[in-house]
Amino acid sequence: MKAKIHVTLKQGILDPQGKAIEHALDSLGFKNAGNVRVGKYMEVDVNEPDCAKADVQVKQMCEKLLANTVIEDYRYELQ
Amino acid sequence: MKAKIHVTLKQGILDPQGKAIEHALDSLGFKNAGNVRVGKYMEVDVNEPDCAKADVQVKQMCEKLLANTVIEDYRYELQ
Amino acid sequence: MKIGVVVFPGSNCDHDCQYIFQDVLGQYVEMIWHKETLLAGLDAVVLPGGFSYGDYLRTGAIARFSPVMGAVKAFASKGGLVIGICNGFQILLEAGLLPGVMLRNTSLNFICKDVYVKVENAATRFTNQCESGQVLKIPIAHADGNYYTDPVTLGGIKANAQVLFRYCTADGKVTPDANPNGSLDNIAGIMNADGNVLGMMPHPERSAESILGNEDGRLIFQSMLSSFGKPELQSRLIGV
Amino acid sequence: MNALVITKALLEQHKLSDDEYKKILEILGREPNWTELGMFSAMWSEHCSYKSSRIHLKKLPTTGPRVVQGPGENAGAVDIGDGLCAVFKMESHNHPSFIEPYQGAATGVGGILRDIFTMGARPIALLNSLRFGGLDNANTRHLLKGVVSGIAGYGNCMGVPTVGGEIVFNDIYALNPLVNVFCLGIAKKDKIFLGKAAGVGNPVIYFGSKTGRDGIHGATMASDSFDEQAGQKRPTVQVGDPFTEKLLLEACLELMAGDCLVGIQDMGAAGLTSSACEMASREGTGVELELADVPRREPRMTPYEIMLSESQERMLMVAKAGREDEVIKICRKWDLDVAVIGRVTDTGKVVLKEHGQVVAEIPAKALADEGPRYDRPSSPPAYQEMLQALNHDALPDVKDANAALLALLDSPTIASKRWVYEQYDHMVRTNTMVRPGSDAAVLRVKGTNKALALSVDCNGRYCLLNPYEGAKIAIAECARNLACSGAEPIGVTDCLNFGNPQRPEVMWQFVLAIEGLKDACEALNVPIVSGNVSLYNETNDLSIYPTPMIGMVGLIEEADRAVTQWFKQSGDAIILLGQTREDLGGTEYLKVVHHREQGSPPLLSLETEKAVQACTIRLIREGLVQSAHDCSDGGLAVALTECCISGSAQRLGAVVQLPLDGLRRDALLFGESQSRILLSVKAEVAERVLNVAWDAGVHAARIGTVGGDRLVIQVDGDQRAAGCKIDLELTALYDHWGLAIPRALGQD
Ligand SMILES: Nc1ncnc2c1ncn2[C@@H]1O[C@H](COP(=O)(O)OP(=O)(O)O)[C@@H](O)[C@H]1O
Ligand SMILES: [Mg+2]
Repeated sequence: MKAKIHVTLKQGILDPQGKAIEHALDSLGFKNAGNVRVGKYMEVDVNEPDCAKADVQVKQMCEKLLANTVIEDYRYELQ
Repeated sequence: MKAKIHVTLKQGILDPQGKAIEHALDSLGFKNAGNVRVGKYMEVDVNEPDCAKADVQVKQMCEKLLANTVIEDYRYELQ
Repeated sequence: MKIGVVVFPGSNCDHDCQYIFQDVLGQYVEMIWHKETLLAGLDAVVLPGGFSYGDYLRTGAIARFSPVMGAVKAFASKGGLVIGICNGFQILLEAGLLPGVMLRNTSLNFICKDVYVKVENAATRFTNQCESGQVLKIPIAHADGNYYTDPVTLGGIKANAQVLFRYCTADGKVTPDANPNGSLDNIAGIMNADGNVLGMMPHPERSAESILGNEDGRLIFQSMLSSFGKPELQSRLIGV
Repeated sequence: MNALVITKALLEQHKLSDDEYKKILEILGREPNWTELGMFSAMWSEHCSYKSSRIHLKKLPTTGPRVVQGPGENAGAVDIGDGLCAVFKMESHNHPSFIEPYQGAATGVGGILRDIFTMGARPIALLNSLRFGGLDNANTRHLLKGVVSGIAGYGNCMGVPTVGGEIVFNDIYALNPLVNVFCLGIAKKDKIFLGKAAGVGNPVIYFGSKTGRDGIHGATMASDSFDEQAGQKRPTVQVGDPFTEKLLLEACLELMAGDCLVGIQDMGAAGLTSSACEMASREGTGVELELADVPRREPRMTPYEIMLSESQERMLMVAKAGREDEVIKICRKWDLDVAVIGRVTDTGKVVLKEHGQVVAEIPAKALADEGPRYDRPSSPPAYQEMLQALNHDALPDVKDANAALLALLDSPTIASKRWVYEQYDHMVRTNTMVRPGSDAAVLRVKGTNKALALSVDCNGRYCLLNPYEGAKIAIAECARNLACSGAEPIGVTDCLNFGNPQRPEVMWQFVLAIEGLKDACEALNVPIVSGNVSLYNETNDLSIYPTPMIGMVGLIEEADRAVTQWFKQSGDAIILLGQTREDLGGTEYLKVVHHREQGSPPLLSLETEKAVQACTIRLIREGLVQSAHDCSDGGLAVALTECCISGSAQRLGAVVQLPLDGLRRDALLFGESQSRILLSVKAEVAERVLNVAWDAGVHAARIGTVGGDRLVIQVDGDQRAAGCKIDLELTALYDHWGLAIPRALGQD
């Protein structure tokens, strides 16, 4: 199975990258663009046919390694 | 409108971050996990009610700034 | 020689480059704010190292849209000498003045240390004071110095002798062990086909004074000066 | 102002005692509202008010002919001649780094940098002192990697080189790591800026990043002990933005180059509250602020949140009236948010308004200076005698010195820290003459012939065993590291990390440590010009070792005379200055080989120390010395090993002959007797060097010769010397010392 994982900054946490990109978009003339937030997107193959088990594993991967749960949220889909 | 943008490395391009995560997952005991690819996920508010226009704009943002099309692919949804 | 050092928001080797050209080599240096759109009366332009725009998104990705980059392109297309060091190299890549991209170092870590590079082509405006095959000790300091390009482009720049520096061992062997960041073919620096734009990851400005224990990097600056017909430098040499 | 019911729970949340609350009532003559309560809570926290430490800190020597600015401002400043001064300070970011190592360490670096450049100094060097648990623990490895990359991430981006530091690994720090960062900048002596709100009517201007809800209560958290619920304190984490800080730095220096600035202070702990009330209090003025004008990142922030936010990369300045436009133009040039948010008044009060309505009103002095002061009870812990008792007869002497040496080199506390400092840009700004890896970092000062030497040091175990002696040794060793590069010490900053001051034994450690710092500084004639106190370093009721971290700055008049610690040339003579005694108490050897942290720390005579250092500096100045290295953790054998293999250019062996002189074998090889320095000198001047030393009253002996690809230490003496010989290949030594840390991290 393939896990598609999104890791994003929690609400209210400063996003310096987003801020810089927003500024750059603005000076490139994209005056309509705003509120840029930058996160990570990861794909992981999980060699586990049992959906429920795979789910548990991916959740653990996120908790332990892929997301920094102090400042980040994560969500994932399994396919 | 909100654009949700995924920027991923093209097939065949080395992904040092993905490799490092794969290695870390392995040493954490996730022996089932493999083929990790790391990309970026961005959300941008586009203040443009016309869907078609917004679409053109987001595409330009990606081409010009958000992705380096030499090594990266991008895709987006507008909501 | 008149040299312009470009200052992007986040540049942090701008003063170092100024110091080398002005205080050590006795040249005329102008600091150029990134919003400048004209580069008049200059012989060479330096894109210094640092973290332009915090290196957010990708290194050099935002800086390449600075107004000054249009002027740098025009300057280069008229044959002006351009040297991009570290972040400057990354900006030149993003701006399309040099081919290829930078990936993250394979270790993922920032690496700051002395490395050895082999001069692969000594017949250029940036290396004419070196011997072909000469080994230079110059420090690197970057997290994204893992040069990559497609095989066709690589073949092209090699065939054209555009690869100026490759990471090597102290005795000049180009080996995987001598490669600090995973760079394709151990590439540490390349120039454009016209031979007037150089990008390199190592920092020659950090190894150009005896008081810092190493003068190898100075050869690159001296090459630039001599390509302007000034091999006899009226330089105020510090610490020699 | 909205009414508020002050409950016991509310006060507890704000860490205010009943007495402290009574004092607030007295000051205000009424009940505080929520915003005011929050402001008192932050300013009267241990972190901001130094309530447990202040009466003791007063004892430290802080004056001297070179002192331009002593404690009390954002940083201290010391005259280095040529119209310049060195501005420096050290800060802790222990608690935040435990919660989120990357961001905690990164924002620690950001904070100390702001302290330096608000004074008008351009930062030119960073150092860091770190304490972690043992590397066999997965969480420690995670903390170490996070902290190191956080320091790298911030400092590298700022273009300020991280040129040195130290790291000690000990289980006592496993749940309470220490992250102390030191920064030094250079300023023109007549262009130092202070945090003063002078000139009634002058505008108060905010610039930098916008204010968000980050780190509210950071100041009170810094004075929190941890328990199992540490996780719940997580929302207070702040994210650093070094790019914005770099812009802030350049904007500040550009503003300061003109003449429109009156006073300036960064918003650190307790954010806008502390900068506003401290600036007013220092000058005896007041300030009136309109909170609606504060640039914000998030909607609907309350006055409480705005005043207590610890969002990073923000500054407050007072400019000359009528010069607002100039200031705004420069800030905009550097893409910073900027707003005039108030005026200086003559009321002595901090008055806050929201859309014209007063939402808080407090006397500035009361907040900034009239916080509680405690003379907390102190008494030695019951176990102190047990700790100090060490029966040497019960310790078997070393039988296989080779094995013991390799074990010491494997100890991550002793092993090379290359894995760490290679991640730091330690060369940017092209001043670094001596990079990390030698006793002290040395930086040339551009535009002069001078150089500055920097070192940070502290042996917490010594301080546990004897807080007074341990603190003395921290000063002596720091100065000794400077002396080994040829530098004369000119100023000290400290970062005093201790446990919970409400425990008498912790206060006892604190008070004695201050005495030790005082005596050592006076003897070595070096003032303390800035510092920081970090208390409540305890987790689950277990306090860390008392760790008074010392940062010291030294001056080298002729930069090109500076030396490094590694051997330079075959055939050079090796000379040992100072004497070796039976000093095994508190040594790394005792811990690594005998698994004990016990005994009395090595004896230190400040007189001897001074003579040894003066002699070393003199020899270096006269150009007689090829290398100099002090003997510290691991003793003579480890110091000799480092002389052989710590140079990056080449490794050089040595053959050494030592007399046993009635000592234990382990004490001779691994004991940590103080005031010892290993020199290598050209063979032809060896005699002269020995004479200079003896004439200065310094014990000196030629103990060997540089050369070969092995380290050989022979011990002559009677039968008892057998088994004491060290004979190892340099490659084997390096394989342990050089790779122990990456190996422990699984990255070799
Ligand atoms: N955290 C660190 N950051 C940068 N450099 C470090 C760090 N820890 C140690 N070093 C460097 O490693 C070398 C050895 O450190 P240490 O063993 O503490 O020296 P000493 O015993 O002389 O004080 C020094 O040059 C020091 O600056
Ligand atoms: Mg030392």
